[in-house]
Amino acid sequence: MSEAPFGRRLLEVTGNDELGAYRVLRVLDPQMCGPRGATPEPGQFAMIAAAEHWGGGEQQRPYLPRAFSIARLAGEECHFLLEDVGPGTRRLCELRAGDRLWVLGPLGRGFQLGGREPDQRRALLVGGGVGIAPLAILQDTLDRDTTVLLGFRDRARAAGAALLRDAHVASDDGSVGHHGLVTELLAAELERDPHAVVYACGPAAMLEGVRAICEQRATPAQLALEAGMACGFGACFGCVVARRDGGYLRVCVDGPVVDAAELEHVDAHAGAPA
Amino acid sequence: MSEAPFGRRLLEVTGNDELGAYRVLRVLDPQMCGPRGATPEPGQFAMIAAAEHWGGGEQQRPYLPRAFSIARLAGEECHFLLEDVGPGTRRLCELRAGDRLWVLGPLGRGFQLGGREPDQRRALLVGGGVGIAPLAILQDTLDRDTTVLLGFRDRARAAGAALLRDAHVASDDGSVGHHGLVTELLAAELERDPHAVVYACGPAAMLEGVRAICEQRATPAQLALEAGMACGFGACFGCVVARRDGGYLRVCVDGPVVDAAELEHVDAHAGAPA
Amino acid sequence: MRMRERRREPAIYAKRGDSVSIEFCGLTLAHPIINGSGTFDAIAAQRVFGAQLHERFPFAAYVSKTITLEPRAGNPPPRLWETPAGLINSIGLPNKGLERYLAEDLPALAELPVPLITNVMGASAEELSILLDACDARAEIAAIELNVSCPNVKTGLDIGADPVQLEEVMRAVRPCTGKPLIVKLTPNTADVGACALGAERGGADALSLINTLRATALAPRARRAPVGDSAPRDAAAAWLGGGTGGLSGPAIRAVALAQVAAVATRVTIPVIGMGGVQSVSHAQDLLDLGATLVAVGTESFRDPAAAARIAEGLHEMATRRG
Amino acid sequence: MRMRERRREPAIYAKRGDSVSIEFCGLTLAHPIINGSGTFDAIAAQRVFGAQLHERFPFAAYVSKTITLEPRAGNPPPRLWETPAGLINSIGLPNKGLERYLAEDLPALAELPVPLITNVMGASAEELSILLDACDARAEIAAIELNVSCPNVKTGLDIGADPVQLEEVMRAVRPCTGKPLIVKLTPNTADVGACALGAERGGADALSLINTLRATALAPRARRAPVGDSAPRDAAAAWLGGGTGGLSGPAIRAVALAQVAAVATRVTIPVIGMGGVQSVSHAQDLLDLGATLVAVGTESFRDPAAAARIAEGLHEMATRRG
Ligand SMILES: Cc1cc2nc3c(=O)[nH]c(=O)nc-3n(C[C@H](O)[C@H](O)[C@H](O)COP(=O)(O)OP(=O)(O)OC[C@H]3O[C@@H](n4cnc5c(N)ncnc54)[C@H](O)[C@@H]3O)c2cc1C
Ligand SMILES: Cc1cc2nc3c(=O)[nH]c(=O)nc-3n(C[C@H](O)[C@H](O)[C@H](O)COP(=O)(O)OP(=O)(O)OC[C@H]3O[C@@H](n4cnc5c(N)ncnc54)[C@H](O)[C@@H]3O)c2cc1C
Ligand SMILES: Cc1cc2nc3c(=O)[nH]c(=O)nc-3n(C[C@H](O)[C@H](O)[C@H](O)COP(=O)(O)O)c2cc1C
Ligand SMILES: Cc1cc2nc3c(=O)[nH]c(=O)nc-3n(C[C@H](O)[C@H](O)[C@H](O)COP(=O)(O)O)c2cc1C
Ligand code: FES
Ligand code: FES
Repeated sequence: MSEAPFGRRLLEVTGNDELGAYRVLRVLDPQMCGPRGATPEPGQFAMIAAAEHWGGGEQQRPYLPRAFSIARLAGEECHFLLEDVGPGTRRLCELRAGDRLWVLGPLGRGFQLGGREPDQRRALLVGGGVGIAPLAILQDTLDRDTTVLLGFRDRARAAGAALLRDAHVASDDGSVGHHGLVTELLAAELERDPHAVVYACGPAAMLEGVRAICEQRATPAQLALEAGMACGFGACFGCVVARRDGGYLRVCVDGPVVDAAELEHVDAHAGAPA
Repeated sequence: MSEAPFGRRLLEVTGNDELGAYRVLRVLDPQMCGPRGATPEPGQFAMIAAAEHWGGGEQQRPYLPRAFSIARLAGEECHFLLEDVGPGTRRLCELRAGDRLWVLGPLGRGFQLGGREPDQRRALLVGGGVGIAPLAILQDTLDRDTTVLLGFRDRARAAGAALLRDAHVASDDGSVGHHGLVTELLAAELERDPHAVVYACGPAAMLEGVRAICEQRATPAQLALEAGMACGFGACFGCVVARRDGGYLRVCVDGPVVDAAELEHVDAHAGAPA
Repeated sequence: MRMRERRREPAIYAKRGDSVSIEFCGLTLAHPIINGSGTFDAIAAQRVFGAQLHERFPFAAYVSKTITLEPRAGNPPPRLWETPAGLINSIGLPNKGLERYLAEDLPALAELPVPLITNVMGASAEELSILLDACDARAEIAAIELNVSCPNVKTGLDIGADPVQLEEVMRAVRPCTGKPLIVKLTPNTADVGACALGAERGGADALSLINTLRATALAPRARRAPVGDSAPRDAAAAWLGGGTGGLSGPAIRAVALAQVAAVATRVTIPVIGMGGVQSVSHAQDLLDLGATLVAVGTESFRDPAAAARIAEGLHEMATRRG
Repeated sequence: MRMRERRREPAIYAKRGDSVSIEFCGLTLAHPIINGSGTFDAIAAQRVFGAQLHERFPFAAYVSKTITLEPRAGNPPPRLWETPAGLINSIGLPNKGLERYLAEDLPALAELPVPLITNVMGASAEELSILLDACDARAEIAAIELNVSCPNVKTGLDIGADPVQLEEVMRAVRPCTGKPLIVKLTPNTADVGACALGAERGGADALSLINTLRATALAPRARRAPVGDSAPRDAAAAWLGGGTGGLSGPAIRAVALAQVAAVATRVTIPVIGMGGVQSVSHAQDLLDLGATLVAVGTESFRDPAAAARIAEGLHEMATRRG
């Protein structure tokens, strides 16, 4: 887990590009990216708020910053993948080059690479919806044989698959690729290569599917969880999910990436927007 | 007092032009202006809020709409004169053509023309700072001999005098016109024409000066007051100033224009931003 | 006639022609939205908006501003302070006093297209009895709301802040009137559920909450003595003419939801929920928690037609359902 | 050693070299800004921010999260709800319990560059005595804060919600420790000034307020059973795993100002003011009202360095003055 600079920092937006139903927000962040940067681990995230016009309006929200996976590092730019699901993401989707935003990070525990599983085993990257974000930087980082399986609700969202290379796509409505769930693609892959290891991020239902499949086959799996967060650095104890062995873990510091074995099941609140 | 449509209405900004230290916000409002409009009285005001990004940010304000004098009617356009003195006015100063805003009005009791004083008596329009706004529409309306006396803090603000015709200007710093207070110009004018009547709007200190001078000379004077407002239509009882004969009057419904004789003195909170 | 309604069964929406009507303490209301006392002056609004006000009157019943025995001028200005997503008011309950209210305002209020609820406040059971007797005698008044956020002259504590005190006062004044008697609870208390129970035991026909939260504000630094001067600062810095005031608006909605939930689960009489309601979904939340009616207060300041918008929205939902 | 400070004289800023230090209950603090209990986990923050945290540690004293006798897992998720300019938390006071806190956390917390204040909570005088005795025995603990927003096992009422009950409990537990004893009052009470006086009479060395306001939220409609279904709605609609929670942040600042003012004028012991503080001017407002220290809570979530920014700002003002 690479350290974050202490305190939020004011950064400038370099671009905000449409990608199907999503947007890719690009931010100039020399402290986190580039040669002199802290170079975050794949799976780490940042807490983000627009510097201007954050909150107010009829809903009087957002008030707190929002959590976003680091999707990619490009030179001194950091990329985030956004889906508009509420007032905070809507505001961030509005940002344009030159606008400023507050960023805290990199935060959390990312994917553990040279971990339990020997590096030569094939890596299956399984993502759903906007949850594909951390898999992009993971793919950039992994120098070994990887297979990418992504699931989306519809065609507009499936366009997000362009964020990764050589992705096999499934869609709920059959508009793109396999008509069905990405977990079906996963099961098939594991049939073909029972020795593969899994890195997954996506909606709770998908993560639970991945967890169950991998548990049944004793396949090592790391799941990037989500949870409503207030702080992102362990201060509020608000972002918990239940541990298998009782008690709770804080997604922001004990995760967001956890070993699937740590969970009895993936809670309905612990996933990305479906 | 002309009636207001019931309920706030969503209108479009047609322009927002710099005028020295101020801005002139132009709004398309067929219901209030133009042939089929309710045609407000000079001195009436409206409650205004930006439709987008009203509030939030570090201050989490504004929450309530803000009161602004109707400065001028031009076809179906209504003009407001803005001075940036806080989060609400700052936001309204940001608005550009095409942006939308909520408007309630016309509200309040305006200047009483053919009232106590016979129409042929000369009208002295005395304004200070952003308080000159209602005098512009008053000048447009009065079809008789008027003299305009305006006071400002400095040159940038004095540029606002362009809102009216043939204005005699005083400035606190002597950068424009008479070096001193507009009330000094008023005293001189009343020396010359003791039969003139006075219509004034401006900072509390200026209004109090006008009130005192007019009381001493028994000159009829109408003062357009200000007060912190929550509603603008008599609902909250928040906008009061003390009556001479005890009790309080609500600036939004009993005013904003009151006969100077109704007041013992002009309260420090009852004027325009200085 | 008094009617008891159990909260477990959600507010009944009886379709009457095109309108969604609701039963409350024996009154039949066109919809569940009313105003919070002191947040809408129907007489002033009539002068401002003219006939349109009656054509689209926002409230199913109209609640008057609090009336006291003697006239009150209210607090010196400033009376308002805007807070994050809220408003502090320190109005000080200005009103004409009972006599002039009945003589001057009641005739005009009787012209409104909806039933009239008169809100009264007194510092003792004696004072309250006089107020209730007087209201009971007037046919124009359909129901009475008791604002118990008033210091008891004897104890100094707000009458509504203590369950026992509230029950005693209610027992003493309840007999004064056969009209529906609503107790407007104070939120500034340790256990609002217990206070609600006290009011019910004392004979209340309904409860309304929440009133404003005690709050204050200091003047902007620009407007006061420089920080660090030796003078007692709090005195120098007070913004509100009345010293302290009450907080309302979206900022208190989450507190209102908790208190309405706590009360609705404790009592069997109907509850009027309010506090920061801005939208149909906010109103629906309070109804879901067991409120029979919902009052709109501060939001009416942002838009006098806000309550009409909300009532119309609820009506749509109900008719889509039914 | 106990020290009494009269609030009338504003907090003394003694210039020490380049720093602005302040006396509080016999402790010398570098500046008047500390953290609100439960809003900053210094151990977790150290893992996240590394050495920089100590280099620019934001707080002049560090207050621990509330510790209870037995370990607590806390409430099931969701634990958070964002409100207009505020946050509801329903964390449920998860903690390791006294024993493991002393064994595992105290050594790490003792490494912090500032004095440690341990916040404890108990449901009875007996429980509190055990907690205080244990803390009294540990040199690493500079002062103890009592979180009295806890239902009394005997009365069911929050220990801090009633002045008499609070004074009794304080008299019973005060002798357990010679360390400075701070009572963290509950804001959910009828007369916080009376509660403050009770705590002072009972032997408190200082008071801190405000804690969070009782609040709740319903799940977004999209996430629950359709409106109008017959099932008990409130149950279906609850968002927080714990049912209700506490409101904090800018939304409650105006309430905090009123309660701190009410308390500071009633007692002679020092007061720690908190509630929605986001900026130097918010902190200064509380100091102006008589607070000796100011705690930053929710704002640290938006920026972990917020308190440092505020302390630095106060320091600038003070040095510009002095
Ligand atoms: C570690 C992590 C990484 C993430 N990465 C990404 C990413 O890369 N891209 C991305 O688009 N998103 C990501 N998310 C999700 C993102 O943080 C949320 O979508 C965002 O916070 C939504 O905020 P909002 O204001 O747009 O919508 P909100 O309305 O605030 O939140 C949407 C959801 O939160 C709940 N909710 C609704 N109202 C409230 C309320 N008042 N208080 C609390 N909860 C409420 C509901 O379940 C609703 O569906 C990530 C989250 C985490 C924890
Ligand atoms: C009838 C009427 C007509 C007006 N006409 C005009 C006009 O034509 N042009 C124009 O520019 N202005 C006009 N004003 C003044 C204008 O309404 C105010 O300047 C505006 O409301 C300021 O809002 P703000 O958010 O910009 O600043 P705020 O900070 O909200 O208000 C500025 C002043 O209000 C006080 N204040 C500061 N904080 C608060 C708070 N939290 N709550 C309450 N008060 C606070 C202070 O005295 C401060 O100086 C008029 C006012 C009235 C009543
Ligand atoms: C300006 C103002 C004046 C009020 N006057 C009264 C009053 O006279 N009597 C009363 O019982 N409540 C009064 N209230 C409280 C409201 O009726 C209501 O309980 C409270 O504002 C919460 O609702 P809201 O957040 O929708 O405004 C007043 C509130 C405001 C904002
Ligand atoms: C997430 C969260 C957890 C909290 N936990 C505690 C706690 O364990 N003990 C306690 O006494 N107060 C606790 N509080 C209350 C804060 O210490 C503080 O009193 C309150 O939040 C008001 O300050 P603020 O508005 O600056 O946050 C907690 C507050 C929050 C938001
Ligand atoms: S988000 Fe605050 S502890 Fe995880
Ligand atoms: S602004 Fe509300 S009564 Fe005048």
